[in-house]
Amino acid sequence: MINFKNVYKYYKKDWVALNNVNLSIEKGQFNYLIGRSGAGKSTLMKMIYMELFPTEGEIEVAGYNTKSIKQNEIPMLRRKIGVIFQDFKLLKDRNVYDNVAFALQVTGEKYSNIRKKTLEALAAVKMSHKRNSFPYQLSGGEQQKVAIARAIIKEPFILIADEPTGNVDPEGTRDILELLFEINTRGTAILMATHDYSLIKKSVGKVIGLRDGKLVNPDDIFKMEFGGQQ
Amino acid sequence: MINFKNVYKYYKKDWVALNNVNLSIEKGQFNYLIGRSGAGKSTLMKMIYMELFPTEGEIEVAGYNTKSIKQNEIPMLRRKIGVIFQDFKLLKDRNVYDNVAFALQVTGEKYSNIRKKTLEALAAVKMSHKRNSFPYQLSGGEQQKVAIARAIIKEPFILIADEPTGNVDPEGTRDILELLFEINTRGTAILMATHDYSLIKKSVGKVIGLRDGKLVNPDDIFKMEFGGQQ
Amino acid sequence: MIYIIQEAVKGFFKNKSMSFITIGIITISIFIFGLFIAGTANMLNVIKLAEDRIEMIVYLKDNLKAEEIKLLDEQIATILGVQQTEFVSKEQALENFKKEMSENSPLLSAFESNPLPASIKVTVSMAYKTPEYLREISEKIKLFSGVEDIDYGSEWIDDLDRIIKILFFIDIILGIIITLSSVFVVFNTIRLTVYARREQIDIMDLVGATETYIELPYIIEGIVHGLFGSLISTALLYSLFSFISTKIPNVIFLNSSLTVFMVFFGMILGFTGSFMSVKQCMNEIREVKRLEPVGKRKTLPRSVK
Amino acid sequence: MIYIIQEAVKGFFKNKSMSFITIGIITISIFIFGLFIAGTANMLNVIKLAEDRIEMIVYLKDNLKAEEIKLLDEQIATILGVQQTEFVSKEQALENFKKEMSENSPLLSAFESNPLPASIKVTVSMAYKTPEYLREISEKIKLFSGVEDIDYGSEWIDDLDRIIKILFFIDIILGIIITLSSVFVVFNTIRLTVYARREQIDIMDLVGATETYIELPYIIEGIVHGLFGSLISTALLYSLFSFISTKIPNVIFLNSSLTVFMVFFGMILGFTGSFMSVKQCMNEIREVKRLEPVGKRKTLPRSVK
Ligand SMILES: Nc1ncnc2c1ncn2[C@@H]1O[C@H](COP(=O)(O)OP(=O)(O)OP(=O)(O)O)[C@@H](O)[C@H]1O
Ligand SMILES: Nc1ncnc2c1ncn2[C@@H]1O[C@H](COP(=O)(O)OP(=O)(O)OP(=O)(O)O)[C@@H](O)[C@H]1O
Ligand SMILES: [Mg+2]
Ligand SMILES: [Mg+2]
Repeated sequence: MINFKNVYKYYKKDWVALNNVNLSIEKGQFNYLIGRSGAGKSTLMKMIYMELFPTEGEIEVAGYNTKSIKQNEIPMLRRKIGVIFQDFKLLKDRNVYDNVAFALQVTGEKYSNIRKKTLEALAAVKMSHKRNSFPYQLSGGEQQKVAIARAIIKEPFILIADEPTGNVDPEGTRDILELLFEINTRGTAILMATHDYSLIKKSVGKVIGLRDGKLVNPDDIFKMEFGGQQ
Repeated sequence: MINFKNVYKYYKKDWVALNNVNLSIEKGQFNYLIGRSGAGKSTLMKMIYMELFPTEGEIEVAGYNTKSIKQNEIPMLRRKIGVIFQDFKLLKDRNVYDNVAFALQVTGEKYSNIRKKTLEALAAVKMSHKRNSFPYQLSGGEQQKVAIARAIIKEPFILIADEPTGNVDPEGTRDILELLFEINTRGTAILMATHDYSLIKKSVGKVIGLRDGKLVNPDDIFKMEFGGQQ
Repeated sequence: MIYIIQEAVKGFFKNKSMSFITIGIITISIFIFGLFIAGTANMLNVIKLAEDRIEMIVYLKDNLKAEEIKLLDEQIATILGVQQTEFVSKEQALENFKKEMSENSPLLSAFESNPLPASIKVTVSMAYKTPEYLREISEKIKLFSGVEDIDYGSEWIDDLDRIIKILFFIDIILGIIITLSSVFVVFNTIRLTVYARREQIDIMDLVGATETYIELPYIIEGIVHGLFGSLISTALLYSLFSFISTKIPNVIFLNSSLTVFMVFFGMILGFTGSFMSVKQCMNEIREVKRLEPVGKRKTLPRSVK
Repeated sequence: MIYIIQEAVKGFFKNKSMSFITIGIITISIFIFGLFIAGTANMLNVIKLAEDRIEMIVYLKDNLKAEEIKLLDEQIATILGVQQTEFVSKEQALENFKKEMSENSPLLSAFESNPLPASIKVTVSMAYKTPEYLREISEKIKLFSGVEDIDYGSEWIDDLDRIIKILFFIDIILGIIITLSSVFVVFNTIRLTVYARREQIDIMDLVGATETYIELPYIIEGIVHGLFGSLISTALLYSLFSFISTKIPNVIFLNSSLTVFMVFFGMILGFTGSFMSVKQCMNEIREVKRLEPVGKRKTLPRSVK
């Protein structure tokens, strides 16, 4: 469903962010993406929803290929992908409800459906009581939860979660993980970048390891970089 | 040195973010601040560097009182406080070096000193190689490290760290914590909000617990909300 | 579609101060533009009034017979550019002269006999009131027998013609300056307001909104701002001119088609400005990220960290 | 202090497109303002030329003796507002008349004797060339013996006076409109560019920069933009006027003090605009956060979550 073929990504012509990445993600799979800061996790994820394109190699996502996709097909692709951005990317001039509903409005969904689904998604992340607040009126963790609600509302075929629990307390983290598992059981593939290795050990799923832009055996990362908990 | 006396903070007139907080932080103390998302941790911290003022009660910081401080004294206060913001707050139009140096420039430090200290601070967070990058060219974790460098460069009497390790990998987290301990041994008080309770267990320091804006016994939080690890 | 309109309406009220600034600046631009148009219209009016006064007097030889005069009159009337002719007899000429000199001229008493000749007043049609045509016509008339002399204020005509040319020249330069200025100011104001919401545009793009969905609210907003701006400026112009016309007679205001044109001009400005700004903004956002645009990627030499 | 200047210089180059827009809009505003000033100067010049032509002719009774004329001349010269007098004899008058009528006047041949009276040409000083003063002066002169009649083109003077008044009226209205427009457009453009960097201002504030440190770079930037804008527009105006003066004689350009004033006006605009914008921006940021400003806090009724 998602296929990376010999993907290289250079920033500024000489900084290799991804170095010969070959990868495939299947339908309904749960994937963890781990690696140190700057390893290239976010870069890899941005390529899936085609915010970035490979410098070399190609990526196939849901039938679209980075070499052949046209500008006007990109929104169609993005509608099928749910993304929890590392920096949330909430619309500052809309309240929580509108931020979440927005993801459905762009797809041309019916008004009544939008309302129902939005309230459901907000309830799922326990943010219903803040639905009229604006992003600047929320705590860091609350903003992250809204970003999650916006990503899951579309019922995407893949959910890309870039450190979705970085600003959330342990109990919240558990809730979010349970939510992701539930979504996963409904058939949505998940790719989640995280630094919280304890989460990974407590669940099933494939682990993808990145170091300096190269794919590596995740156990190497667990061992070398967090030996204590392994 | 820092004293909260019966502090209340209301947002929008009816949302109690802090509820009768009495608190004191002594010189050179290491303090953890824990609590769920939305408990009021960031709110409490913002009051120390006087971005926010209490609705009721008063706070004393380094001799300045929230009831009597004048607008032009606030920058003086802030220069003595190092802050690692939860959302980093890097200046988007400056590169990493300038972002860090900025904190010293505003104090009117000598040019040669600024250069030396900035490079030292960047080395301390292992970001020297990225000193010419702009914030948008950095990964989440790298941005956080730059924010840390900017906060420690001033040699503040208190360092306020709002989840300084939220976007950093475990090894990076260890490095940062070691850095904070080192700064602490040099006499800087530290107030660090975190969701990573395993860090707390591995070190010494006072723990302040917040729930729904009220001070609570931190053990309650460990027990009730993260029973698994306690 | 409903959402897009909703967005536009919300955008309008959400960014109140930006809307206010944009409308204000469009108002000013269109207002000055309108002042210029109205000024030009009034200038043309004054020129027309001045040109209306141009007439040619053909002085006749003394003692011409009625038939001869009639023949001459007919001959003159056939010349290209002559609109109308009118015979003025000796007696009438004296009377007119006396009327003009009425009050305080010691000249009047000096006349013993009537020294004034009979004449034919020739009205030249508008298009022929240039110094060249007037000279041509007068030369043709001179050839007819019975013509003593012709007076069409040749020096004065030259002066008038020069003034008109200067006015047109200044007017065109002013017009170019004002039009370009309006366009520049309005476009860039809109650009600044759109770029201030650059991040929002980026996020919408990332969440899967189509270009149309992202751009249309901005474009509608731009058109509405343009419409409001031009309506307000038309209203202002109207009150200004009503006020001025109480002080100065003969002031003409824009006619309705010019007013419609101005409103249209405002909307076009708002439309083009917002359309170009939001397109450009989106392209810039994408380019910064991609460095290489879609479909135009080249292989870079590899280098390693 | 070094840092502040550094900041300003960097800011100038960092936000190239914003600097470009700001300078462009200041240029346009000052340019139009300058056009207006230059236009006013030229208008005043034309009015002066017209008023220069105003003169008063005192026709004398026939058969006055030389001494009587001399006395009269002296008496007239003492009147307030009279600048100069010049005697024109009967013969000279006829000659002048013949010269004027030279070509094509059948009137000339009608004179049998010299019907023209001797006269004294009175030059009135500039400040007294209003219809009221002229009437007053002429009435005083009429009282002297030996004066037959006085001609100072009273109807024409009234016309001229009305035209001058109208021109002044329009000029003042235009001046107000243009000045206000310039100020509005420039201020708001600067405001938009400052607000676009609102977040940066907030961060600086939080990191402990003093207000001066935050504001000064913006203010310096504003002044520099104003300076550049006004210099460019002065250069443009200068070339425009050199061009125009090749086509139209007698066009005067701004004198150097007006040019200095324009440059100054641009800098003041840039300064005030950026100063107010950045102050306002900081206050807004703080107010949004505090809801209650420092020192003005009131006790709210408690309510619980
Ligand atoms: N736009 C850019 N221009 C230049 N370099 C960039 C850009 N974006 C990212 N980089 C660099 O590429 C590397 C990979 O970045 P990426 O964001 O993928 O890291 P990451 O694995 O997500 O890290 P983190 O866990 O800290 O979020 C980093 O070293 C970063 O500095
Ligand atoms: N400007 C604001 N206006 C209204 N409500 C606010 C505002 N800022 C914060 N709040 C609310 O106050 C509460 C406390 O916020 P705060 O940012 O202090 O939480 P926190 O403890 O830092 O949470 P996190 O761990 O998620 O960062 C939250 O419920 C938040 O929604
Ligand atoms: Mg990342
Ligand atoms: Mg917080």
